[in-house]
Amino acid sequence: MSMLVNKPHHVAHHFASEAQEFESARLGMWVFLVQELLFFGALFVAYGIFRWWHPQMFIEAHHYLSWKMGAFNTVVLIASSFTMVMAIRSAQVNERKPLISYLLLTLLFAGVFLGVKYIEYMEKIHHGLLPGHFFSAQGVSEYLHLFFGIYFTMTGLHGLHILVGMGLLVWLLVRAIRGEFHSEFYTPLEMVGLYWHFVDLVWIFLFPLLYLIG
Amino acid sequence: MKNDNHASHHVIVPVKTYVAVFVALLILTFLTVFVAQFDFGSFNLLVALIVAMVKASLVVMIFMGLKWNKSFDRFAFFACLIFLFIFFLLVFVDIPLRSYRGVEESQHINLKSPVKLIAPGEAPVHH
Amino acid sequence: MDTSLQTESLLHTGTTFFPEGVGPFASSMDSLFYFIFWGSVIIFVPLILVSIYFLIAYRRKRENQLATKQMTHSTFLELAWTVPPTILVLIVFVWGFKGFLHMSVAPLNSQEIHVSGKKWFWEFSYPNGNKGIGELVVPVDTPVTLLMTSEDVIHSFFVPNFRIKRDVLPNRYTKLWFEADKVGNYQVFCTEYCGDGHSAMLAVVRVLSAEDYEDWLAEANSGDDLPLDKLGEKLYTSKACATCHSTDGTSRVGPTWKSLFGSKKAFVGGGTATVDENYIHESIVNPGAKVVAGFDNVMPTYAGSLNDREISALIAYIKTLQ
Amino acid sequence: MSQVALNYLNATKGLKSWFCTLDHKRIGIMYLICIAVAFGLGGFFALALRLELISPKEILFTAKQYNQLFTLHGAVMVFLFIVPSIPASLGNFLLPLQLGAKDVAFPRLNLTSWYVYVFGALFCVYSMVAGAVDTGWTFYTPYSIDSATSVISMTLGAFILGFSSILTGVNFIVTIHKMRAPGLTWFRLPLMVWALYATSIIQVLATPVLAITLLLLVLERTMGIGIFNPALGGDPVLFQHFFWFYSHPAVYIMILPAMGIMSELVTTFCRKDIFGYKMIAFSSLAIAIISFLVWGHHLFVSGQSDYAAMIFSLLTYLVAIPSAVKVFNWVATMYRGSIQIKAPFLYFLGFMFLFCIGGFTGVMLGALSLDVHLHDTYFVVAHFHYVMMGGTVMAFIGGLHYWWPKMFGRMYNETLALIAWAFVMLGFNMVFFTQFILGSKGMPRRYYSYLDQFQPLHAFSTVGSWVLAVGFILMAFYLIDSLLNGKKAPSNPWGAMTLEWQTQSPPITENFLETPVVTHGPYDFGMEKQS
Ligand code: HEA
Ligand code: HEA
Ligand code: HEC
Ligand code: CUA
Ligand SMILES: [Cu+2]
Repeated sequence: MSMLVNKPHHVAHHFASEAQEFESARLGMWVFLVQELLFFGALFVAYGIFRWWHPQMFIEAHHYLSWKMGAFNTVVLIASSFTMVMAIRSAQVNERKPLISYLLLTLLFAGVFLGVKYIEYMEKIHHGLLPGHFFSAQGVSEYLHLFFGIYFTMTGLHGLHILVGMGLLVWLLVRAIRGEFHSEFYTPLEMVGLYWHFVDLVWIFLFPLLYLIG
Repeated sequence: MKNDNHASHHVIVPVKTYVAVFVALLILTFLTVFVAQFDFGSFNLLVALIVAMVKASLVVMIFMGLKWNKSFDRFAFFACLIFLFIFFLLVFVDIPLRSYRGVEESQHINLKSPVKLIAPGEAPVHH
Repeated sequence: MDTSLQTESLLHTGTTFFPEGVGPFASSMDSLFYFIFWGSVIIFVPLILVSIYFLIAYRRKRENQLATKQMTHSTFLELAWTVPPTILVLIVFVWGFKGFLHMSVAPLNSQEIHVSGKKWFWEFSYPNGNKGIGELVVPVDTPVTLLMTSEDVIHSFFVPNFRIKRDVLPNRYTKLWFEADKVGNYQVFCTEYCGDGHSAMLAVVRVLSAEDYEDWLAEANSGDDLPLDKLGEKLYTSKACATCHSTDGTSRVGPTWKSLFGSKKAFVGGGTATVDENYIHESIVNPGAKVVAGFDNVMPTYAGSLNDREISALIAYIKTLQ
Repeated sequence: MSQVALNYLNATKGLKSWFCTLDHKRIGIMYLICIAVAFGLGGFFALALRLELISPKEILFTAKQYNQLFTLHGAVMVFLFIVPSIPASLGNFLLPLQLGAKDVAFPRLNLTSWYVYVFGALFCVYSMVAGAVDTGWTFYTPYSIDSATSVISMTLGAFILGFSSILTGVNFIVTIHKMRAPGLTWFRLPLMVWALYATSIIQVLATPVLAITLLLLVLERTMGIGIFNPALGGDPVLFQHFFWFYSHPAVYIMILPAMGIMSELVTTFCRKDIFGYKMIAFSSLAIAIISFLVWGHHLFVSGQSDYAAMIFSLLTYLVAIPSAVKVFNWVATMYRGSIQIKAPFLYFLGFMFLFCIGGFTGVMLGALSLDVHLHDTYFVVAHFHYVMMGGTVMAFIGGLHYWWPKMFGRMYNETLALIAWAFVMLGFNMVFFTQFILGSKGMPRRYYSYLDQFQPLHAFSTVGSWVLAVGFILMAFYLIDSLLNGKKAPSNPWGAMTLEWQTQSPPITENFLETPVVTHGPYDFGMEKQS
């Protein structure tokens, strides 16, 4: 069946070998992730400063978040990371069908994550727990709105990364179905995988820092 | 294409490893939620961060493959963490050590807070 | 530039690079500056001379001539130009740090004056409850601490003669101290960019001798004897109206006062009014209520800064500007 | 000979072949054009604001318009001109050539970064027509939160330009790691490559922080997240920390590639191997790393803690040392060389002279107590023009003259180049040396109007800006003229040793007919003697 024939990969003209091409892509991805790390890092610095300033306010604020949803989403993201590595592994051992199903699963988990986030956001909007100008809720600390400024910026940017990741996953799926990934070539899979795990990584910190302040 | 270069960078990790990491991550997630029930005072943050860091290391080393990836990638990533740390450190040399002479620490003079204030005991309308 | 008081010249006094120094910080700071300056000259001039010598001595005479010697390292030289500069900059660091500490720790017996920066003028509140705009009056040879805050954006309080400067932040107090050892009028600038009137946000430090200072305290409620329109004219500069309003018809940040009284004004968001006493009163106490078309709502309120007599005086003065 | 007939400029024709090109050399040229336009625009704003300053009274502009002028001047010069200047134009053109590679590692990303740059530039231009910003290029809060001008489009523009810069940085790092020709070990790299490498590190590590800062500012204006807004409980000094965490390293984004060019110029025009190769290479890295530790020297009087001020001042001095090392090594390289004074070398000399003055005054600013007096006065303005204009722009122009024959295959008029250089040097010092005196005498910066006593110095400075402009216009004239009427350039007009000179001028699309194999260091002029 033509569907199952692996398409050979051609090394771009300016590279000497496939190894050079792969390593370049991977280094490029890591350097890009380093950039992402500082991008989010700055937000964590801001978080740290305001938490240092208003510890009581942070404790109050986190009660307005649902740790159950946060925990659920953490599990979902971890699962999606797992399916992502399994997808890459399937390509490495030339298993086309599992590759496609793992990619689909990853996409599904990403969707679930965003769905839960949507429910959480709607609830916050409903209660008026929003950044400064839109904040309209009651509270004990007069700095409460700051927490939600930080919360929405951090989770919003993280959500945006998930959204971009979903776009990339769809692109991978199309290429996987066309048979472009196999043991000899799976660079794009590996790169998106790195990105995806990084997004997971950010959430691993966001979850305890936003939902579990004790 | 089957040169040694090629082989060294394409490690195929056994499924067992991935599953083990997956399970470990789930357990650690449970652990964070669990320890959050207890009050360790100012250690709360530390405990939460330590668990998060263990989880992060698992993801970075196994899922992202830095354990087998001995190239410059690994150095780049860890070196960057140092820069992030510097950023934290130097901002924290400023803010907690500022002197607000004559005024109580971080007391604001003209705060236009949108929060509708209630007394600590009262339950807010939401939740 | 409208300043009521003539200040000491910055440019024509003092040394080549610095205005005349007044107070405890100037001498150490100026010597640090000249230390770095001459240090730099001692490094820079030989560096340039040596380069020029090389240019002449080793210039290429024919095409394709090669260098006479290829020399690529010398540990001695490398050390010679790494270690001494390091030592030099460390000396500079310690020197600068000491001076800085001196500036940040005010003597305990200092007199405290509150400073408030507003777009675009400085308001000073003295311990006895007096307030003044644009003019800080202090006795000579007495340490003074300024406790500063801003009502809107960041400003910065800078007195070149005293060599002091500090940002003035909203919602926070910053502190600055000095001790003027010479009677005179010294220029104050705002050195943090704060909008249209930034370069007009000036003030003067009037350093008075002990006796003059007593007299000044005594006649704090000066102006009682002046006729209203003359007092208004005085307030026009001393309360910093002049930063934004002209009396000759030119437009500054705010509308001119020339022919203001009795004119018809249109407002942002519709509505018109004829300028009368009540309108002017409202414009001073609650400037945001009616914003003149073509201008931004940037005028600060003077409620609390001006008493009734002073407002009447300003109205009387505006009436004379027909 | 077919070798001369075909090159990257004429290999394919038509606009499409340029706008869709993946050739790093063409992308470099496209950047060069954009950057020249940006410089012209920024220079135009500079001339306008200098003209207003000829008198303390209002002559051409209102206070608000003046504030918009210096903001646009600063923002255009920094974000549109100087940060991308050397890396994106000359760097892009040279890097693969100097590495003996066919292209950068990610040609498509390279083109993308150009489009991102143009896109960001469009935002900035839009912001200029839609109510030009008046916040100063530093966008300090809370002023930038309240300002009624088009802050959002300008910050978004700078945000997007930041991504262009990051993409270039990523591309260069990977290219240097992975695309070197056989035999080209790390210590055989030309020093320009080392400099670009160090620059890329800063671009990748610092720019994201600027991006998030500007994004937060946009959110601050639209939603009031409050982090930087004191009225909502935020801290404006935190904004300054964030801003300078990027913008201080950014000044080394500007100067490092310039220093790379200096190393190339001094070796070629002295026919000498560089003195202290490793010291220069490592000092680039040292500058890149230490530059992340000193941002607080812009905050000495801002109300940060005294401890922070102390640490930042100390670290500031550490970063001055590697610069010192480079300067001395360059002078030592001239010793017993065979020195040829051509236009690029004149700019080398100009750089040495002006950058040292800029650097020494930087040392004055780094001293805690002195900075209290000098902060936000014209002294700072003079300092940073001496390093940016006297340092980076001088090097950029020197590099442009040096590689011009390689880029376009034409020689320019040497005499006119000499005259233009004289005008630039004279004009520059007239404009900015005066400003040192103005500043330390107490004249604050960003002042639309000033005390009458300062007028003579200000007027002198303004006249200087016209001399400077004459120099640049002359330069624009003879460079454009050389494209049309210039003599054909040989492949190696200066007798340089690095790889880009070993291929034809202009190079073919794939750079080299066959991949070069490197057997010696980049400046091995001693080899010639033996052969
Ligand atoms: C290309 C850009 C560039 C470069 C390279 C530098 C280089 C340096 N800068 Fe500068 N700086 C700016 C661009 C740059 N700067 C800008 C844009 C601003 C203001 C931004 C704004 O507010 O709008 C600024 C502002 C600025 C300030 C803040 C001033 C203030 O606002 O109050 C300070 C303070 O420390 C400072 C210090 C230094 C130092 C110590 C160096 C050092 O790296 C210099 C090192 C070089 C030398 C020292 C000369 C060569 C050495 C020798 C010949 C050997 C002998 C030397 C010694 C013995 C010391 N700079
Ligand atoms: C790379 C950076 C750079 C460069 C090159 C310059 C170049 C110049 N700058 Fe400026 N400047 C800044 C960066 C730069 N500046 C910054 C960051 C600020 C701070 C802004 C702020 O406070 O927010 C500032 C502020 C600043 C001020 C202080 C304003 C104030 O505080 O009130 C002044 C005043 O004199 C000034 C003057 C000049 C002059 C006369 C030039 C001249 O050197 C310009 C010379 C250039 C020309 C004359 C152009 C002519 C060129 C052509 C005609 C080429 C033809 C075109 C093509 C081929 C397309 N600049
Ligand atoms: C920061 C600048 C600023 C200062 C200082 C300032 N004003 Fe104004 N003023 C304005 C502006 C802008 C307007 C027009 C907008 C408005 O009506 O609020 C205005 C309007 C007015 C008007 C109404 C004028 C008209 O044309 O209708 C009066 C009267 C007035 N100011 C009086 C004063 C007095 C008296 C002082 C000093 C005690 C003063 N202002 C100081 C900026 C200023
Ligand atoms: Cu107030 Cu500038
Ligand atoms: Cu700096």
